[in-house]
Amino acid sequence: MAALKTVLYLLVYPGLIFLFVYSTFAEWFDRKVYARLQNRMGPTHTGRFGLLQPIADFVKLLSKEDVVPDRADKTLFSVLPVVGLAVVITAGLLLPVWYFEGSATAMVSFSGDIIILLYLLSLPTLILFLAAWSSTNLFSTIGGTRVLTMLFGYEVPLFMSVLSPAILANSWRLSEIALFYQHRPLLILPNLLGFVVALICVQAKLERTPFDIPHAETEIVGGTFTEYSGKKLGFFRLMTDIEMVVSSGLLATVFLGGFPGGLWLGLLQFVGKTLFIIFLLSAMRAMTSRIRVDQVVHFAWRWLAPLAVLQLLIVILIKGLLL
Amino acid sequence: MNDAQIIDILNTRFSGQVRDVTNPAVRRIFFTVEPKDLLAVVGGLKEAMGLWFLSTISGVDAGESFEIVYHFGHDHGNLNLRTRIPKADPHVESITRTSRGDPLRTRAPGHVRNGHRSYPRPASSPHVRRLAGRELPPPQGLEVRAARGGHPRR
Amino acid sequence: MRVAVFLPELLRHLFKKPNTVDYPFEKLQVPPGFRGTPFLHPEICIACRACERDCPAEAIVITQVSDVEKKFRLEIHNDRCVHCAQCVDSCPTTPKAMDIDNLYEIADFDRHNLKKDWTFVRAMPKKEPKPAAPAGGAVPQG
Amino acid sequence: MKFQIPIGPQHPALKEPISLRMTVEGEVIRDADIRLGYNHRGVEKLAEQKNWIQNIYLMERICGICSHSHSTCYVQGVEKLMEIEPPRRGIFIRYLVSELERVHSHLLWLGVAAHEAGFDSFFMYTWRDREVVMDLLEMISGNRVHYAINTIGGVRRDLDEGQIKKIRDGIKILRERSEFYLKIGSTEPTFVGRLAGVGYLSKADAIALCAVGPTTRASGVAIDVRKDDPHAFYDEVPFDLITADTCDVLGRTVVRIKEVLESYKICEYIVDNLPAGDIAVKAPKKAKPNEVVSRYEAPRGENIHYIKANGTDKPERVKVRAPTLGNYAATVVMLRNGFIADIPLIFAAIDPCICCAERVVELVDARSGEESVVRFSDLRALAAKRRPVRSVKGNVPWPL
Repeated sequence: MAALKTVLYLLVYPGLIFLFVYSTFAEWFDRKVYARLQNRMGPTHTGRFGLLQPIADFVKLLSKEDVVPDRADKTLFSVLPVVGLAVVITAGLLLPVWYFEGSATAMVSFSGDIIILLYLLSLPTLILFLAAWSSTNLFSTIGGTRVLTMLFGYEVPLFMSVLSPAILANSWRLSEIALFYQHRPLLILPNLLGFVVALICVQAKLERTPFDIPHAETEIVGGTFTEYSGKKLGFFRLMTDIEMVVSSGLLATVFLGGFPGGLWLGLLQFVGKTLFIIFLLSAMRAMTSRIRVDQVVHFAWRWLAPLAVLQLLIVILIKGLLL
Repeated sequence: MNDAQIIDILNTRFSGQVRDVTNPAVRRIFFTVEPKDLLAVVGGLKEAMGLWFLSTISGVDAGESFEIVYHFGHDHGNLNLRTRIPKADPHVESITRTSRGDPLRTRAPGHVRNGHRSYPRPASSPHVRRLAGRELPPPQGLEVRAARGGHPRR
Repeated sequence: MRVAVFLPELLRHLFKKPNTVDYPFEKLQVPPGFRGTPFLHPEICIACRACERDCPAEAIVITQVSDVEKKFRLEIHNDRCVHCAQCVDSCPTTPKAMDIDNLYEIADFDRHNLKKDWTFVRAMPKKEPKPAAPAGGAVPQG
Repeated sequence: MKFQIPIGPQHPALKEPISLRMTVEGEVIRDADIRLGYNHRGVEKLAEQKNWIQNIYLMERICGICSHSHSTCYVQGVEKLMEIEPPRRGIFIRYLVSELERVHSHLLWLGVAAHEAGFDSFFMYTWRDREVVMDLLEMISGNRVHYAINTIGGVRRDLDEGQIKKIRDGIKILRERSEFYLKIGSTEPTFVGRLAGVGYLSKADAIALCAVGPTTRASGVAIDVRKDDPHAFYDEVPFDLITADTCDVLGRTVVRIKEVLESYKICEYIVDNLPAGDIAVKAPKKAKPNEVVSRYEAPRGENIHYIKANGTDKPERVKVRAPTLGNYAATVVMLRNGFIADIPLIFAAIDPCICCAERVVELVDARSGEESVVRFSDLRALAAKRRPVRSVKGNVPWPL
């Protein structure tokens, strides 16, 4: 019976089906907000208000011709999208919002799961690099090197800014961190600086403007995805969507005090807070222009890293003086 | 620097090399030069009037010869230098020696790449194919692709 | 260093009506005088071939159907037409035989449907002194 | 290690086919090679087979964005050949449309440059406000792109009171929006970060390579045909020549936006003192044998038409030099020592109108260096030979 329940949880609720539906909804929300910020309509004709547009795109990609370049490493080239998807969905299971057995614990919750979540979220970047490298195309090679160069820029500030509230909450367990901030809502304020730094780093991780350099279509055609088409490209798109949902879930848990209030209220809180974060990401995407790779690394180490260290300092001071 | 001054510069300084200077409209001066002293005149104009702006080179198919018109712009008008080159041997010295001109790599001396050609053969004239004069070699590139089943991607 | 210079403008437009028009369902009005598709008033046409001579795209073809009763056939190839309305300007008749409407949705699945033709008997030019043809100064060659 | 990147004839950044071969070392460009000839349409040869009136509409179709520039340049030349003087009201309306076209061309460029730099919101906003000037042009001339308002000896349509009022309102909105774009274009940190110091063209290089238009004005070279060689209109209009001395893409952006603000001043001057009278003079059918060079300041730079008449009703030779061809030499110098990420931005900074600057190119055999011209019939024969290999779907017979 428990096995059946686990399979049900894996496949339906917090797992595949829910994440697929919710991430396509999140992509629709992002595209609609981005469009309305630019005073245009956004997807409107597929389904009510264009809700089914991301799903329509995904199904279209599934039906498209799937070309594998001659000199590419066929197995690696084909496996990577699926592995990327798997990694990101498992990261989704760690979020403390699924409410099994009554208490607000994730599908799998143990001390140190924030480290696992951060590690699982940085795996897709390496998968993108491997995908670019294995498709033996000039433009994707450049895209791949750019993915790695950017990784060195935003990875360290992201880890520092996400872990500083965990240090304040004095535990590495996501649900405990969330619980800590639910009991002391005032302590969210000192973390706002870390929240801004984390937002910028997540924008870079998801490769969205101003950091969408690896697949900047006006410079290097498709970048990492130049040789990908059909099902593989569809899976990569889905991977990026789910990664957006999971990253904003992580930020909501750590910075905005988790998702209290039982199964349904928790889910409502989860949807509300992640959409708020996605709104901020869309606003950033609409507000800025794409910057060059060297500027990303320069900006990261000149602004993001010092701010993250400052945030760490604030957290340690508060921890020492107040608690 | 109005037209009258330019005309008397042309007549005094390049008296031997320049002939039939006409001034059909305000700020428009046409004059003819022999191909052999083209470089001298252009160099001279550069020093005398600080002429630096070569707008373009027009080629006109005038029956048995090509008429090449160099359009120079100067601070308040337009100066047009005309030369005639026989169609049998359509070569004229490239003026990129005097004005620095075109940094696109020049393959053979005097032969500028397709931006500003030194012998601006008006490709639109019917004589271009006879000028090429040789039997047309088969276009190799397309042959190879056709042989390989035609579909590049497979 | 000004940050987020564009944000206030963006946020102001967040709840405004989008500027884009949902084309097939709402259509923008074309201003009067828009140059759409040329067409002929056959009863006024004096078959002087001014439009055929001045059409930059050679989209107008006038053939003589029968010589006895001066029957002509004017054919407009709308796929070649560049919609410049020079034919309307070159037409010497007053009121103009050649006219242009403001239809711009003329796409079609088969280009042969884009040909329109009129067969008509040539109207005689008016008897009073030859109207000073506005532009083009066409001499009817019959 | 060096390798060659083809920003080839088909590339998302290039709206029209042109080939830029970059030799690249890491992310830095060492050298660039521009190749033309992918879009040759034989406009000059075609112009020799059409009469003077038909050629107006052919000249317009040399370029989609600066169609009025080519048609005005051509009509100016032909009016000199035929020795007729268009009435002042016709001249005023003609240059009103040319200034409005400069506005729409610069706003279009601003959006495209923003898109190349990845600033899509700016692209959406500039192109939304460009609709105001497009509607004005559609109201005046009856079409959004090819206005066909010029005829030999004047213009074909008149302006009435209602249209003049609409033009004034439109210009008021546009001026306020353009000032906003000047603020955004020069202060938004991520956008300025991409533009400043990119595509450097020193003043000496700009002069030596005969660059034209806003590209050279941003390097401090003050040449503008409207000031140097005013044709019957611009010498009486109060407007000033915009130059910048930053010599980079940011300078070109600022020069273009300020030029748009100048154009509003010119448009308002035209609309304020539009003289009465008729708008066109009847033009003869033939022109006496003569030659003329007509110059015009297109949005991208100096436009030259060299027209030669031989007494018949068809021109003997029409030579068109569009401004973009003048800037190709400067582009090669600008691209050197740039980053790969900046290639589309630098190339877009000269506002290339590739179809304007198209030249026929000989096919050169890579091995033997021998030049040859492939006839149209050869290409057709080859296509016929490959037909069995082609997919069966549409064997549409050759329409021409």
